[in-house]
Amino acid sequence: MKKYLSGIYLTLIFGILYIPIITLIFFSFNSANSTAVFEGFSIKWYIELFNSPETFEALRNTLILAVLSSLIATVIGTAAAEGIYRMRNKLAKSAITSVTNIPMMNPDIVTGMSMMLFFVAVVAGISTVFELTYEDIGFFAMLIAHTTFCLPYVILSVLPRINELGNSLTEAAQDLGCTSMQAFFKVKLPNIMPGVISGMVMAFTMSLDDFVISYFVGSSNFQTLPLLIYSMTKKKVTPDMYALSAIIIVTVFLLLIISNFKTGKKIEGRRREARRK
Amino acid sequence: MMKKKQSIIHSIAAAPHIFWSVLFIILPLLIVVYYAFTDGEGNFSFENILSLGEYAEIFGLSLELSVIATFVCLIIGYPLAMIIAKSKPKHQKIFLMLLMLPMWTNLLIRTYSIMAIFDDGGILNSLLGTTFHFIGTKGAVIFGMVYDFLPYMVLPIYTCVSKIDKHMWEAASDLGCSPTKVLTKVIIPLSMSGVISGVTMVLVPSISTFYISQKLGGGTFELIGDTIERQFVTGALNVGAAISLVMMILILISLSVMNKFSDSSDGGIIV
Amino acid sequence: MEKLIELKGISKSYDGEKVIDSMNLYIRDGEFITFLGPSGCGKTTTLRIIGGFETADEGNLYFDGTEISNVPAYKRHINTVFQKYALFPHLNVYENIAFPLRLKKVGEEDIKRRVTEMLKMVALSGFENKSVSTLSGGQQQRVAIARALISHPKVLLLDEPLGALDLKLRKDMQNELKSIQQKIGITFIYVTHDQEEALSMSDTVVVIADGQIQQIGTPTDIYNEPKNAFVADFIGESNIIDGVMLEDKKVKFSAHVFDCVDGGFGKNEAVDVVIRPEDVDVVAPEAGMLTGKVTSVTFKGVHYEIIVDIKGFKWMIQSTDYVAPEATIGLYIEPDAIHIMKKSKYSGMFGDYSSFSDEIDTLSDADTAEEF
Amino acid sequence: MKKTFFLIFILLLLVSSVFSCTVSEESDDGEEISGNTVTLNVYNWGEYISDGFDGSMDTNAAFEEYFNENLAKKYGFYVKVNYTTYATNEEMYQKIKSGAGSYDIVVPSDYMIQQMIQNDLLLPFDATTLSNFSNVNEKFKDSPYYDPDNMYSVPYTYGMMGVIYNSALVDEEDASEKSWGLLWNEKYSKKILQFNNLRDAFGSAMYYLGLDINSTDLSVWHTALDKLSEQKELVQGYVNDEIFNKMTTASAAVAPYFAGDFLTMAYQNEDLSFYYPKEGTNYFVDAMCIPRSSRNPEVAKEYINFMLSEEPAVANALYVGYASPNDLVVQNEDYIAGISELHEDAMDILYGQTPDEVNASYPYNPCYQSLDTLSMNDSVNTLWESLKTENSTELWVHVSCGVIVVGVLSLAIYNTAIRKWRSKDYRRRDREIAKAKKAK
Repeated sequence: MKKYLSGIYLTLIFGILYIPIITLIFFSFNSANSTAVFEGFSIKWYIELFNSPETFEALRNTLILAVLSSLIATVIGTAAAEGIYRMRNKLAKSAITSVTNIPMMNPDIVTGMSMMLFFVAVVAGISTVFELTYEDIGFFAMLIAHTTFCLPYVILSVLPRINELGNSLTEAAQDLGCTSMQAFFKVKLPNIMPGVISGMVMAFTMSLDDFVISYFVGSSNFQTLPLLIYSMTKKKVTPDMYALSAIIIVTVFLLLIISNFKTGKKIEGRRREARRK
Repeated sequence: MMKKKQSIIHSIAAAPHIFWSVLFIILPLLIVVYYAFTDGEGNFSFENILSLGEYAEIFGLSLELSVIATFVCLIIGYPLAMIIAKSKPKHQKIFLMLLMLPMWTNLLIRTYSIMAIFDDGGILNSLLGTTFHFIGTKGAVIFGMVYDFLPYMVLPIYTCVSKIDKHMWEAASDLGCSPTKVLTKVIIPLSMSGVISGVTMVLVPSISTFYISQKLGGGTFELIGDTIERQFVTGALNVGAAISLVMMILILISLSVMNKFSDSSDGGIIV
Repeated sequence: MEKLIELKGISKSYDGEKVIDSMNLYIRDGEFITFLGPSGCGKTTTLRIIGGFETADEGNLYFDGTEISNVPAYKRHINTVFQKYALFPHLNVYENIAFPLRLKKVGEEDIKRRVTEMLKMVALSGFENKSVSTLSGGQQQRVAIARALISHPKVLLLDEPLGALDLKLRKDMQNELKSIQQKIGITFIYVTHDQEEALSMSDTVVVIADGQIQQIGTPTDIYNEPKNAFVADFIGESNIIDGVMLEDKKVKFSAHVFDCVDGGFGKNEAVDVVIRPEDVDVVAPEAGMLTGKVTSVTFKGVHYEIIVDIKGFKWMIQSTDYVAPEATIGLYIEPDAIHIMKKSKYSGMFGDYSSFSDEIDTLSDADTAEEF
Repeated sequence: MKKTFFLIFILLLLVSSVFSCTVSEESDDGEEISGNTVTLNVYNWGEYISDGFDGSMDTNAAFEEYFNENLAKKYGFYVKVNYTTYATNEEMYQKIKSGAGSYDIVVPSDYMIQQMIQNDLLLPFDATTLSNFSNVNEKFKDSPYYDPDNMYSVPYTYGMMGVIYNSALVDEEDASEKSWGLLWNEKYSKKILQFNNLRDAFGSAMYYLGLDINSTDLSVWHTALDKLSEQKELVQGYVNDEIFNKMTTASAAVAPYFAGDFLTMAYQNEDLSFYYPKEGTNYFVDAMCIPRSSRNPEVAKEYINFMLSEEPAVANALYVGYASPNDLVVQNEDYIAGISELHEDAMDILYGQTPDEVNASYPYNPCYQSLDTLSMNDSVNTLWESLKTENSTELWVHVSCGVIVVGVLSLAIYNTAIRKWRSKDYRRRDREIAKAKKAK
């Protein structure tokens, strides 16, 4: 009976989570230019999507920004987590962790606005020395802002893994002749990789969907997808954006099923072996 | 002496992060503090902070809605995390991915679809032939918050529960705990650190959302996020900065109180 | 001493593999019974079925005469001590031990008295406020025992509880467990793969292999009258040789006829002959019934362990006087030292002392396989 | 979970970059002569220019073509348009004012132009010198209040606010009065929508009461506020862009919005009809300007001049749907045919009555002036805030939140208390032992 119950609960919750997504995909095939009244079936919006370079450039910008910022955040975050783990005095440790959580705690508006003012001040300062406009550092400002608010997620997912791992492995590696650097990369990193990857994934998701901070910090020559969609609210969000979201969701969904289908086999195999021993 | 030198060398690893956070977290924060304590022309004044009294009610409402939303997230999220943690490893990965997937669509479009479904003339109403009024009420805002932040609640709890040793279940039932007692007496206390980090990850962002409340709340009431957004957009930086500064301090205090209760050092935040 | 627990035709399989093959067993009240067998032989699964953590595919389980296979674990008057102790990390020592009593809504004063008394019994007085993670392995084990016993269960299951302890501590814990069992007088069902523990602690030993009971009996029966080659080899050291029973009290093996005390086998019936290393006397080659070349001598303190190669079959002899390696010696065997067993599927698998454990055997097989 | 994400990243990145490269390749084909290319940063409202959707003309690409062919030689470089968008005047203003980004073209509304001129954010380029400026209708050229001598701006679109109502839900005689009163009619309680931005919401009340929308007397604003709070319990929601979905799905019956947008809504739902309220309504002009921070104002002037020529102007007017200040557009047959397709009397709605005729009975200037220039910004903001927070939060919110907080707190306190109580004896004993040891 219990198994049956949990099955229903699961489908209920995921159902509620996915009904809006299904509506979204449903409306992306709407022949009318409306996201509320369904007139007829047509792939007009997909065609429109594929011949508007502006949208795809926005998507490319978003992805480049998301991938780069999550990578940088992961590198700095993992190193920071290792550093924090090794730190001896409690005060420094708690200070750093609370500072790291500030971007997560602050409303996006505040982070965005303060970073914009900061960058403008920086540009003003530098341009007294040699000629520099906000345009030139536009992309980097966005990249820095995204990395900054992705960092907490990386650290919060890597630190517990490092705490769990303890020192035994790295000491064993050093005993076998690794320098401390090699020990970290050869032994510790592979073991905390799940944490690192999930941190990166979290960072990627955050950066992908951010609008507020990008709006304030972004410069004129780097428009990301969320900015494009949000600016449509002057008049009306047209279904071609629905089409784009539908494509992203469906591709990710299919990749998920395929890759899980493969790795699933492996895990099942390992479990049966373990039991037989 | 060796041990101490060793730990200093290793904590160098955190140096880039320290440098980064000082430059891009502390300095911008100082700017917020600067604006919070100056009026339009830049000379020092407490006037912004004092004028916060009138926003107390808005802040109260946002706090109330986010507390309710966090509670609903916990009630829905905890069993979900338990079920996922107890399912076969192959399925666990799929369930987690399915949970994270909606976060990849654009927040604005997701909110639009929710409105398209629940609006007075929306899909649900036209299917059922009823015209119950949901969009534009506080209930819709809570639904929006729960819809958007549920994954942040489930992931930390899932991490925590899946780390609990299998024997805990057996030991508890062996000593006479019925299944519900096993949960209340052993499993929930052990997963408390996951619950705390889950609650933090939902409560804090939901206090300062502004988009969900405007669209799903129908604009008939204002949350603190909307106020700050309007302040900043219409150029009244100082009051906006003052509000967010006070809010951040309040959040910091409530977080430290919550951590004191859970007395475990750090819950696994993400899977 | 009526039957407290009875297993009838219990069998269990994982992914189609039979882990327990229709087992019948009864356990008397107040008995210290041990399930002894190599790892993966189904002893732990049997214990978990009795404890209620797993349900058997077939057969039924009786407790005090009533069928309890669908009674959930928490309703059975059976408590368990786990190998890794399974103490609750979020509770201190006092609360861990008091946990079962709090479930039964026992009064605070009563709890305090019983917990202090239990702590005294396991020699952990004054540890109330300690957190379980700071305790040593032995201390954690004693807390687990105290926790399992405090609610006065009728049966206590122990799943290799001393596995993680060092030798000296394990010996003390064995005596302590034994004395606790005698003091309280309830049934202990003990699971281990360490035959010494089984022999020294239990009233009855159940030897299990491949999901089937090989033999049930007192430690002395098991040691002296092994039912088949597996039991003989698994309990203590024994040389197991193929022999032929000429007639009652006369057996022929290693091309030599011996007198023995056993009988009741068919004429010229092929049998397994078991000779304990300590029952063989080393004599001069000419005076010995058998002669062989010594391949290795190891000093074991109490005695020397001598491996002798007799016509290709390696015997182990334990004797107090030293023998030079490579020497040829004679062996003299008393009639009552020879024990005859029926052939079983385990015949021929054990008894040859070219190696001790199975793993090494498979290793050597692997080398030979490569040569071809 | 882990490996899959690597896979997903790389694939998504590849797919999108491949597409955008190939697609964008086609658009700047006029690249034969090598030579540096100047980027023209155009910053306009979202969905506010014809971008080649459904066969229409991509005016930005058309400008690049026009410039690269005829003017590249004269200027010595090619041009590439970089088109970014914003959702409200205020957001755009913050961006330009903070200097976080230099733009060459921006399209503010009339009141924002006035504010930007006052804050010296716009570059005077004397629109009259543009060759196509003559196409602009006279009434937009004789000293508009926001840019008296046409130094800073060239009108791009204009329009008036009106009341949209669903004829299936609203009785004919209520609508026939053609008054703002319909928005205050109890009969359609919870079916009325109101603007979610401060200026238009107050504007609707002020036009209705015949008050001066640019008054600097706070009491005028207070009377308007009382009118708005009177309307509050009838209002289903304060909306911006959600109005399209709410009106087309008949979730709401009455809403104030711009004439141009009414046409796109009506195209989807025939029941909708529209009227300009007799008490007068807001008349706005969005105009193209050049920010002072522009790095190539000359090219910007060419862009504005090009947008005034007939073909792009018609395409933009058709796409945006708002009225066009360009005479050539109003007389162009394709335009008239196209706009009437949306709604048969579209031309009458857009151009039937001139703003002056509509605002005949309105004594004051019907265009908004920036609250900043009237230095009324803070006070009106607080009024707007009080309107929003004035309603009482439903009881169930307070109760459920209280129950949750009390429940959680009491649970936590109860747990710690029990733990302290149960362990008090042996903790006291440990303390004594410790004290005794210390004493020794």
